[in-house]
Amino acid sequence: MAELSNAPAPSPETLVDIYRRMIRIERNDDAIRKTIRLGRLTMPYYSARGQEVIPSTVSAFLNNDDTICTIYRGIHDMVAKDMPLRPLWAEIAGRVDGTCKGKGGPMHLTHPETGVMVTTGIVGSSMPIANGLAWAALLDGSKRVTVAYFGDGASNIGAFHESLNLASVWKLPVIFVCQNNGFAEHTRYENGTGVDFISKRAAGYGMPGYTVDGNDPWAMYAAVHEAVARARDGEGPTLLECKTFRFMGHVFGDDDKYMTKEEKAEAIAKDPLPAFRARLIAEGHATEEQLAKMQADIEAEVEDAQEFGLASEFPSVDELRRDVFAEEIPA
Amino acid sequence: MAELSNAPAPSPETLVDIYRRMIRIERNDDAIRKTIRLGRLTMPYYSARGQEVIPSTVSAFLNNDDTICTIYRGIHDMVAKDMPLRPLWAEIAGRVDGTCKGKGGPMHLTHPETGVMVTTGIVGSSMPIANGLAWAALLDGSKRVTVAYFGDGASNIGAFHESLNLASVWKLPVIFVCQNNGFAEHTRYENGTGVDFISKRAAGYGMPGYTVDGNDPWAMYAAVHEAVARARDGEGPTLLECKTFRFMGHVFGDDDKYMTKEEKAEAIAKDPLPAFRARLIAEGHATEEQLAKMQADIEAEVEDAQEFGLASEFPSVDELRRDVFAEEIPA
Amino acid sequence: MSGKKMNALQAVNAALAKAMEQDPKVIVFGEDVADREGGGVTGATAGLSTRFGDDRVKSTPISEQAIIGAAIGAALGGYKPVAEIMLMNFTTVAMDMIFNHAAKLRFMSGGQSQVPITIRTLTGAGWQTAGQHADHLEGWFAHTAGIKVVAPSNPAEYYGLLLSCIQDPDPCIFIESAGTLFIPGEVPDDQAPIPLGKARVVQEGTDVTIVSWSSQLVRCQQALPALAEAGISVELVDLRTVSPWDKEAVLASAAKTGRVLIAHEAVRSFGPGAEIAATVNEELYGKLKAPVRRLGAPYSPVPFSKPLEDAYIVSPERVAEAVKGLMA
Amino acid sequence: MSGKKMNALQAVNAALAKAMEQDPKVIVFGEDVADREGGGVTGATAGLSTRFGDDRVKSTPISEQAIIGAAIGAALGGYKPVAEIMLMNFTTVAMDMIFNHAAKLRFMSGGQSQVPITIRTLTGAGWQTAGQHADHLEGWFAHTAGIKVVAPSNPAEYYGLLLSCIQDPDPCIFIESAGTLFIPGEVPDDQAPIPLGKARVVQEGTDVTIVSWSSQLVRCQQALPALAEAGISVELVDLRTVSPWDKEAVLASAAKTGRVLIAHEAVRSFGPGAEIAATVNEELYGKLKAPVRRLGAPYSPVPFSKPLEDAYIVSPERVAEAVKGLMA
Ligand SMILES: Cc1ncc(C[n+]2csc(CCOP(=O)(O)OP(=O)(O)O)c2C)c(N)n1
Ligand SMILES: Cc1ncc(C[n+]2csc(CCOP(=O)(O)OP(=O)(O)O)c2C)c(N)n1
Ligand SMILES: [Mg+2]
Ligand SMILES: [Mg+2]
Repeated sequence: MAELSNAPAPSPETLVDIYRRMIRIERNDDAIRKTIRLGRLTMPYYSARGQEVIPSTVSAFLNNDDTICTIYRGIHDMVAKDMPLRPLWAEIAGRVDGTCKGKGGPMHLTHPETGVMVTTGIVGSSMPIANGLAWAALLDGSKRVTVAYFGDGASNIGAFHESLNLASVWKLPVIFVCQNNGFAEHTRYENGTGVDFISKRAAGYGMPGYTVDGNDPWAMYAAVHEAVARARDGEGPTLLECKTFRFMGHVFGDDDKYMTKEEKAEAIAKDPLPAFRARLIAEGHATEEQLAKMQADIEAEVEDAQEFGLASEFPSVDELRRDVFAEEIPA
Repeated sequence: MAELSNAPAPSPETLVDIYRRMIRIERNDDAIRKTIRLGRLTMPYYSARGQEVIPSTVSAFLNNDDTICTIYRGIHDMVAKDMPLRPLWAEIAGRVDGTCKGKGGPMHLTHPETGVMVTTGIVGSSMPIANGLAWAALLDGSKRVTVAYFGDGASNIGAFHESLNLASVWKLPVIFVCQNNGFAEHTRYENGTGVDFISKRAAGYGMPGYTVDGNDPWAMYAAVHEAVARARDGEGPTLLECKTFRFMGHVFGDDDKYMTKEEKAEAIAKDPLPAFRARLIAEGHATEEQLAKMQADIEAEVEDAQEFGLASEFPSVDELRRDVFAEEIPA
Repeated sequence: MSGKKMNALQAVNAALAKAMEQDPKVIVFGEDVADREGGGVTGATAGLSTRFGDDRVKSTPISEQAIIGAAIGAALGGYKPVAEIMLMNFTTVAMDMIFNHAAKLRFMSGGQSQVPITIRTLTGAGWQTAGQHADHLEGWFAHTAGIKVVAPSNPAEYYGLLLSCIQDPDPCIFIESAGTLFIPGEVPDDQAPIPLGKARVVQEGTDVTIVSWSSQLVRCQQALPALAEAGISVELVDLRTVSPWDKEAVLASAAKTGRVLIAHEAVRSFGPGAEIAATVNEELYGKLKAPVRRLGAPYSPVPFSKPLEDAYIVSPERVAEAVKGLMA
Repeated sequence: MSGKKMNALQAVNAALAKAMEQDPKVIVFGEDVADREGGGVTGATAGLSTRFGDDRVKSTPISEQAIIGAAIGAALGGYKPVAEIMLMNFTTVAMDMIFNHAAKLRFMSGGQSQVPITIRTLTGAGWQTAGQHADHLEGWFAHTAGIKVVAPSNPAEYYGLLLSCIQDPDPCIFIESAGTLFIPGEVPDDQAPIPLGKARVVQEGTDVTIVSWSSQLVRCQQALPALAEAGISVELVDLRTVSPWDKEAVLASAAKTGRVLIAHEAVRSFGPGAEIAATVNEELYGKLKAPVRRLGAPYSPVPFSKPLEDAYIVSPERVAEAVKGLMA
């Protein structure tokens, strides 16, 4: 684990922007879970409630043409990247106005306009593909960066290793962001992972690796700042291990019996959202009214998206013959 | 990279035994290459000339029931493990008296009696299987250890990562022996590997890793001693990176154009075989006559094996229906 | 004959317990399978680690290559490993271990190595898990020399076939499919292992033979009432073992009825049904009353959207329609 | 029409150079492909990095998942990657990337993502490389929705089909097979891309249709003289693209001759020939003069020992025998 160099402090605007992304993630997640509970959406849903700080801080450094590859537990990453919510909702409802015409669903949302290039349900597979996007940026001579999101459990699969090594040898502008929520499905970190900090693996690829408090926007800011600067400056990849917790279990409906009530309660007590909000106000970066207004706007956006998504049509069965190849498969 | 703890020095008997294994490897390799050149054997052959010290020292610590999993460049590992040469020669000649009735060939030699459990042609695949053998030893409550041999290039493939992590989490009695000869086929170490020492990767799995001069029997002795002791004592796996060089290129017939003449000449000048022999005599561990006799015996053994192998019959084509399953496939 | 009503997952659980009880060399592992991790995400292994100990029932990291590698190695070391690959699509990350090693070691070693492993894996469309979680890949494994492919369709079959896979001296892939999982069925208390490679006649008939397995067999069964009503006498054959498959049973039934429909959930194109169709045509050339027909998924990844997923799956109605087509 | 005599590897080299010349988005990578590493272990990529630069022609670590992942990502970033997986058996370590991602991303993204990658890979028995280096797995890829499977058999075909694969907007796997590699052939200087999905009639005939591809096609060609001598008029169809396959061409030929033999190097059981046989039987039911026959490798891993390897491969003699059997 390397020590972080000195990084500039985030500006008030940036802090508020990070908060905006966080609350947008949280309000959207809340609405999705309510809608599932009401039986108006059926899908496997992997809530990232509790992990908002990570992609919100990362996204504050990204431009629209910077790209991300994320995972089944990745709707927060997309929302943080400012993916529009209407096609998001239509997609998770399996409707034709969805980002993927309803064909991909919540585990395969794709929205190139906002840089959401791949969402995958296969553990570890965001990383090898992210390398390719980063390589394309290099070949283009651009300064674009690519972020690969993945979980702590994913750091034990072969694709992680091959990806970090290739990125290092080729000096790719890619950032490997591990959202370490302490569990891989029902398996506790230490029962699947042979090392105390995933960031220690970075040394095995000759790249810097940092373990960061993934619930602390300031700590995240410093780490992402360095990683993005390295990538844009042609210095190659960085591994960020961001420690966090998922409040809702692995998948919607999970009974959490593999964790103790206490540890869960303790984690939820440290919910970064209200704490960050309070601090923004206390430090004078935003006012109560501003943040209330922001939240109301976001709630309206979410509600509109939900209505839009659920009102959209289902795709025609002809879609089974489309997009398999560029040319339609004959009936 | 951890520092090695103090290990006992090898006894004179052990040193001579290591030399015996080395010369047996070298004489056998020489005979194989001659026989191919004469057109009396056709097979893909991956000479390990130059890498003799590594498996010879490792094998000095292994019992018959300790197991190894090795690779296409692995005949030296088998010979070091005292696999009998007659069935070895019959196998590489594709004959029915071969270890595998001629069905496996030089890349898949198997000889459970001497602990040669798997020989594989897929880079990286010796490691996951070695874990299973080590796990079986644990479950049996035995002190058996398993050695997984592999190359430097193999340390960049996913199976390496998954295997070292699982071995660490399960504390398996396995030793990962990387024979780092500086090249993966035609690719130089540094052009494929993002780190200067493969042993540094061990820290990413919470296991000790050492870089050792793989041409120095004393250095190897100390490292293997520690790794085997750890494994037998239930302390789990160790990664040994043993630096060496392959004198004959990747595969028989390789024109070596990816390396410089100088580096090859320099490596060959450091051939550990004559140097070790001279030192054994100089330090009084063995006499010139003893070693000459040893070599003559080995040459006779090799010649006998070669004759045996080339005189053996080819298998019947019915063998295509045998050993696919335990039960023969009906004609 | 007394028995217990249970679903397929409970049958898997019971069979694993039985196998572990009978043979101390049987070990069970995979992601989340131990009770500390909740006994498996579907509960198929619940209670086993508590009962048989944490040494014999182990949760693993998310490392499918390492899982199958450990299974192979433990098998070479004398054990009978039952490894779980959570979903069949994830066998692709371990495909080298399965294809190049597990299936080939006995042959490549000239019979010295045996690899009596069982790979349990779940798959199947119907749960809107979309493109990467629901493929039926039995055709790939059937095309792989050296591994047996088993695909049961009701609880008693799950129980009996899983016991046989575990006892078998060769590698087996045991496919648990969504459409079969939660239909309760009686498992006799003394349910014996069901021999591999033997088909089962679910219903006898004289007009048309349907050959199917796994979830698609359930949907074929659901088509039977409508076909009976239409006056068509259907012989429904559950292949059970896709490879090596029971040629004799299929050909006997086909010879009797002269009309054959093969239905599976896997993609139709280059799918496992083609082998059966090609063989029936070859062996019964000139003796059939109608061309052999095949039903399978369209040439498409599994879609998410419900109406698309419904259309992707071969429904009982389409089975009935195809059978009627054969009679026309 | 002037041209050059070359072997298949030289044709691959020429096609890669042509594609890179025409389109700056074409990039080439894989283990040892750059000139620093000798330009590929077979020399197929020799000279390319020197000519087009080290950025566009890159050697990789031994990391097949990372190779295919990089290809997919670069494709999403607007490039046309040609990735080499040294041998087809090694596609199994990258199978997740190929099957769950490359083949599915267009569909799962509702058409937003395109993955115009070409995976070049070598395989085939005959070189005594034994069980883990010689499998013909085109059947697996043909059963995978979303990837095209191309298997040429002579230098001009290698050249023209590889150009088409690279230009194609979808993923293609391009199979280079041992039995085709060193037979020289004329490649016209202006050899155009050969359309994917279209078969080629190698020889017209009226008695029997042989459908084949890749190395096995070469062995079928070698059987032609003996068959001509025996007075049998053979129509030999080179499928070229195994998936999507040219149903029209095969059915037209089969309808003409009424007798069909399908021959491939892949294992016969559950192999790609079964799809073709099943389809011919289905579409030409009652119109054939003999049962459709299939030849392929036995249900066995590839053996090392020369006589076994010889027996493993379907020889020209066995092709001729099977054709004669169809006429009997
Ligand atoms: C290759 C593969 N193996 C197993 C799974 C099943 N699976 C889905 S999520 C998951 C846990 C992943 O844990 P982690 O990487 O920590 O991410 P998190 O879900 O905690 O965000 C597993 C095992 C999978 N999707 N892919
Ligand atoms: C998965 C896989 N990819 C590629 C190959 C082709 N290949 C055979 S040996 C080799 C180089 C291996 O290098 P290293 O691990 O250093 O071992 P060495 O040959 O130097 O002993 C390669 C790339 C293979 N056999 N398996
Ligand atoms: Mg996690
Ligand atoms: Mg090497």
